Amino acid sequence: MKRIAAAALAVAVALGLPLVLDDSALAVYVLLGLAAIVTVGVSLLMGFAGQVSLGQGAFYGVGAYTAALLALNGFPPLLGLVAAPLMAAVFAVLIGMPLLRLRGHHLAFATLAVQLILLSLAGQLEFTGGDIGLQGIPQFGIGSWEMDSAAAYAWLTWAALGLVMLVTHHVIASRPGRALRALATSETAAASSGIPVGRYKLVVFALSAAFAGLAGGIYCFYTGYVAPGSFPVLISIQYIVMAVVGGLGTVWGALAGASAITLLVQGLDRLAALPGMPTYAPSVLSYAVYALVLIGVVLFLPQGLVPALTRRDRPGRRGRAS
Amino acid sequence: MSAFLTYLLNGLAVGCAIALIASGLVAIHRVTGVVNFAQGTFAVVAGLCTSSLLGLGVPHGVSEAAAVLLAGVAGLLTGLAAIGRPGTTPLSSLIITLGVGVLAYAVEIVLWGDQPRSAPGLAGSVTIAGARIQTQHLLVIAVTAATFVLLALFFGRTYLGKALTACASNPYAARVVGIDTRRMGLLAFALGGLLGGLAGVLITPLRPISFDTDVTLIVNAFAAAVFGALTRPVVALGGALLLGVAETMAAGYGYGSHQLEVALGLMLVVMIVQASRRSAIHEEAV
Amino acid sequence: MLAVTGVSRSFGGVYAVRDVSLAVAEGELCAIIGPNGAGKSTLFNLVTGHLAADHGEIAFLGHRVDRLAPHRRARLGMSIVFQGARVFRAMTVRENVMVGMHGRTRSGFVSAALRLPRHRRDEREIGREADAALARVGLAEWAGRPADRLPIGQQRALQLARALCARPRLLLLDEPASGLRGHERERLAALVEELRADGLTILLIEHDVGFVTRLADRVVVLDLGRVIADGPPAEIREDPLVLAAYLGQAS
Amino acid sequence: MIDVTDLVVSYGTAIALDHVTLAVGKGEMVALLGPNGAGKSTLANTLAGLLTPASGTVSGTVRVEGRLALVPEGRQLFPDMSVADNLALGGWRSGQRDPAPVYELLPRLAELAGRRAGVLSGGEQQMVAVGRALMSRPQVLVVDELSLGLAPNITADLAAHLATLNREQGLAVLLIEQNARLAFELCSRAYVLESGQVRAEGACAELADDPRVASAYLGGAIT
Repeated sequence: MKRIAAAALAVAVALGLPLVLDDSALAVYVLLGLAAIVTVGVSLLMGFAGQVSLGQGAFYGVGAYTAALLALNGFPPLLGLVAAPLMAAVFAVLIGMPLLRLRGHHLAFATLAVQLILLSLAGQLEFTGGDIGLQGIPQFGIGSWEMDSAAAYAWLTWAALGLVMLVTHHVIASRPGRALRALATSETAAASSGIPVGRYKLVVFALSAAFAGLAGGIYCFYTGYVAPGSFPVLISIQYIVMAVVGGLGTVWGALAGASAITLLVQGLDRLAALPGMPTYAPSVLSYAVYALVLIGVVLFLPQGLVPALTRRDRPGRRGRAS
Repeated sequence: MSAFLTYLLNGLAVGCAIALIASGLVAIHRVTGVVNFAQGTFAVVAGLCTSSLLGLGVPHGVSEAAAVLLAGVAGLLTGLAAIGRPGTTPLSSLIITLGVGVLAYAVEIVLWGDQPRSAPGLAGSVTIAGARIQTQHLLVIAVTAATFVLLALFFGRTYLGKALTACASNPYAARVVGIDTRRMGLLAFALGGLLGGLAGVLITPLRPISFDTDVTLIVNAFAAAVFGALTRPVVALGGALLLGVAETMAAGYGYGSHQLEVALGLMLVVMIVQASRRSAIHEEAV
Repeated sequence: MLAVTGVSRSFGGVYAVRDVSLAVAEGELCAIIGPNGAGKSTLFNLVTGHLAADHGEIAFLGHRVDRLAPHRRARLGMSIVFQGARVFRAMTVRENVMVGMHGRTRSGFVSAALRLPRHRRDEREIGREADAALARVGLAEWAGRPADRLPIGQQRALQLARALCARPRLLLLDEPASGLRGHERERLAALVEELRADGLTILLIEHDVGFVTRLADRVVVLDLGRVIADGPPAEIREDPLVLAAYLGQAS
Repeated sequence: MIDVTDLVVSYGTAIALDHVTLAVGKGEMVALLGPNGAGKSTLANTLAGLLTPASGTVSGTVRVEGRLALVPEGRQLFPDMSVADNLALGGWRSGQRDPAPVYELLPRLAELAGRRAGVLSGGEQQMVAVGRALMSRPQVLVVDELSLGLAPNITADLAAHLATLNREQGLAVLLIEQNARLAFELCSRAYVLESGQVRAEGACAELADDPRVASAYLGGAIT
C-alpha cells in the first residue's frame, strides 16, 4: 500500500512540475528525463545482465536520426517516434550478434568503436546531412494537433520515462529478468539451467537500445535538429556515470543518478556563467564532475547511491524476516 | 612510386607512435589485467606540455624529456587510482581509468585551452629514392625502434624487468616468491605513462594535438594491441605498423575520410575472431 | 540413458580426457572418482556441453547431444550442480531456485513487460515449484535471503534445489560434499539417497571414496584422463590399480 | 620452526581451516595428509603469507625471519621464462640472484638452465620448483603435493633429494601429500587433515596402521 502511494506521489510530482517550472528549468527537466530513459537501459544492461556498453550514445543517435529522417520526408511524427526505438533495437540486434561474444573490456571497446564509426559515417554521408546534420525537423504532433510547448514535451518525455521504468520493473521481476540476472553471474550455470544465454544477451541489448532510441526520437522533435556533434563519445560515458552513481541494478537508481548528475552539472553551469569566469569554465567543470564522481563512486560507493541510502533500513527488515 | 614510398614511411612513423602507446597498454594489461583507457591521455599530456615548454623557450631535449617524465608521473597516479585500493576488480579499474581520462580533459583545458596545439620538431626533410621524407618522421621511427630494443633488454635482461614479466606470466607464483604484485602493477602503469608520453612528444610536431585527441589514439592503440590479444608486445608492434601504413595509404590515395572506420572495423573483426576461440567455462573457472 | 563413447579432449597437446567410454543406465547412481587432475571435471564439462570433445560421441536418452548447446542439453533433462559456488549474485535464494524452472516455462519479455495472463500463470507455477524444491532441500526458511550470503553448505543445497526444479532425468553432481562438514555431508548423503529412491538417475564426481561407496551402485575410476576401473564399489575398493592411484605405489 | 595455533581460515562463508594446531621442529620432516578439499593447500598458502587467517596464530621462524619457502601445488613456475630466470626470481626475498649454490644441490638443474620452464617434463618442473624455493635460503620448506601427476619412480627420485637436503643441510620439511605411502616413507611424524580439521597425528609408524588414515582416503568418512 505504502509503495503504491509513494509511486502515485512520484507520478503526481513528475506530471505537476512542468506547470510550475520556468522555461530554462523546463529545458533541464526534459533533458533530465531523456537522460534517465537512456540510463534505465544502461542499468538494465550493465546492472542486471552484466554487459558493458560504452556506445549507448550510438543508439540514442540512431533513434534521433531515424525519427528526424522520417519526419523530414513527410511521414507523420508519430510514425517517427515509434520507428526510433524499433530501428535502434534492430541495429542493436545486427551489431550484437557478433559483438556480444565479447566480454568485459573487449565489449566496452567494441561498443565504443561502433559509436565512433557511426559518428564518422553520419558526418560524411549525404542523407544524414554530414557534419551539419539535419535541421528544420517539424514539431511532434498527432494528426492536426501540434506539440509546441516545452511543457508538452516534458509530459511526453516523462510519460516515456514512466513507461520505460515500468517495463524494466516488470521484466526484471519475471522469468526472463531472472534469467538475465543469472547470466550476469555465470553464463555456464545459466546455460545449465536451460537459459539460451546468447539470445537473452541479444534481447536485453536490443531492449536497452530501444530505450535509448526512444529518447533520441523525442530529442530530435524537441530540439528540431540533429547532428553528429549531438552524440559525442562523452555522452555514452555520461550515461555510465549516471547509472553507476545511482546504483547499477536498481530501476530507481537510474533516475536518481540521472537527476543527481544533471542537476549538479546544471548548477555548475550557472556557476560557470557568473561574470569573471573564463569561457571554458562550463566544460571544465562538467568534465571534472563526471570524472570525480565516477572515480569516487566506483572506489568508495561501489553499490551506488540508491542501494547505499536504502541499506540503512535493511537490518530492521532482516530482523523481521528471521 | 616515390609517392608510395613517402606514404609508406609516413605510415610507419604513424604506426610507430601507435605502437608506443599500444606497448604501454600491453605492459599494463600483462602485469595488472587492467585495460588502461587513459593510455591515450598520457600522449596528449606530454604533447601539450612539450609545446608549452618549447613556447617558453626551454630548449629541445629538455622540454621533451620533462614532458615524458610528467607523463610517467601521470601514469603512476592513474595506477594509484585504478589498482591502489585492494579488491578493485579489473572492470572497476577500467571504469576508473575512463574517469581519469575525463578528469584529464578538465585539467588540460584549464592549462592549455581547447584548441589544438603543435610543437616544432626536427626541421627539414631528406630525399630517399626520390621520395621526400620529413626528418621528424625518421626520428619517430628511429626512437621507436630504439625504445623497443630497450624494452626488450629491460624485460629480458634486468632483474626488475624479469620480475615484471614474472607477474605477467604467473601472478600467483610471483607472490609465492615474494614479489609485491601491486607495486609491480604501479611500476607498469608508470612505464605505460612514459611510453605514452614518448609517443605524444614524437607526434605533436606531425599532427596538432588537442585535449580530446586521446580517443583516436587509444582506439588505434587498442586496435593494435588486440592483434596480440593484449599480451604480446611484438605482435602489437606489427599490428600498429600495419594500421599506420593502411591508414596513411588510404588517406594518401584519397580514401582518407574512411580511415578511422577501416581501423575500427579491423579491430572488431580481430576481437570477434579471437573471442570465438575461447569458451565461457575457461573465463569463469575459479 | 547416458552413453559416452570414446571421448577425448586435449588442452595444448595434453590429454585431459582420453578415449573415455561410460554408460549410465536409467535409475542408476554412478560415481566417478579419481585423484586430482584425473580429468573428472573435464568429463562433466564434455557431457553438459560446456566443452566440445575432440573425438567421440555422447548420447542422452537415445539422442546424439555432442553438438548441442548446453542449454539444449539442459532442456532435454540434464541438470548439474557445480563444485564451485555458482549461485547467482544479487538474487534471493528463492529467485535462484526459480531460475531452474526456466526450461519448463515459456513466457518471455513481451508477456513479462505487459503482465499478460500467461506471465501470471507461469510465475505462479514457477513459484510453487521453487517453494517445493526449497522445502525438499531444507531451505524454505532461507527463501528471502540474498543467495550469495549463505554458508557454503546451504549454497550447495540451493544449487541442488535449482537443479531439481528443472525436473531432470539425469542429475550431475560435481563434488557435492567438498567443503561440507560432517553433519552437512550426512544430510546431503541422505538427500541423494532419497532422490535416487525416487528413480532419479545420478552421475556423481567425488573425492571422498567413503561417500561414494555408501551411495553408488557403480564406480568408474579415472586416472590421468583414462578409465582404469569400472565396477561395483566393493570391487573397486580392492582393485590394486585403484589403490595405487590413491595411496601411491611403493617404489 | 613452524608453530600453528588454533588457525581458522575462511573464504567468504566457507571455512577452509577449522582450529588447526600443528608444529614442525628444527630439522624435522613432517607430513600433512588428507584427501582433496581437506584444506591442505589453504594451510600451505597461509604459512607462506598469501592468505590472512581469520583467527589463530602462525609463529616460529616462519614469521620472525621469513625463512619459509613454499613449493606450491602444481609447480606454478613461470612457464615462458628460462629455468635460470625461474631460479633467480626465487631469490627475490633473500637477494640471492646467482643460482650456483642450488646447482650444486641439484646438479640436473644446471643442465636445464637455458631451457624454457614450460616445456620441461613434470618431474623436471617439480625439481625447478624445489630449486626455486631453495633460492630464498629457507630453513623450512613447505612442499605441496610433490607427487601430483608424476610417475612413481620420478616422485621417489625427488623425495630422495628432499631427504638428502634434510640430512645434510638440516632443512625442515612439511610435506603436504595425498600419497600416504610416500609420506610415511619420508617423514617421521604426520598429521591427517580432513574437512579443515586435524583428525589424527602421531609418528608415521603408528599412523600407517591407523584405521582413521585409511578411512580418510578409502571410505568411512561418514561416521
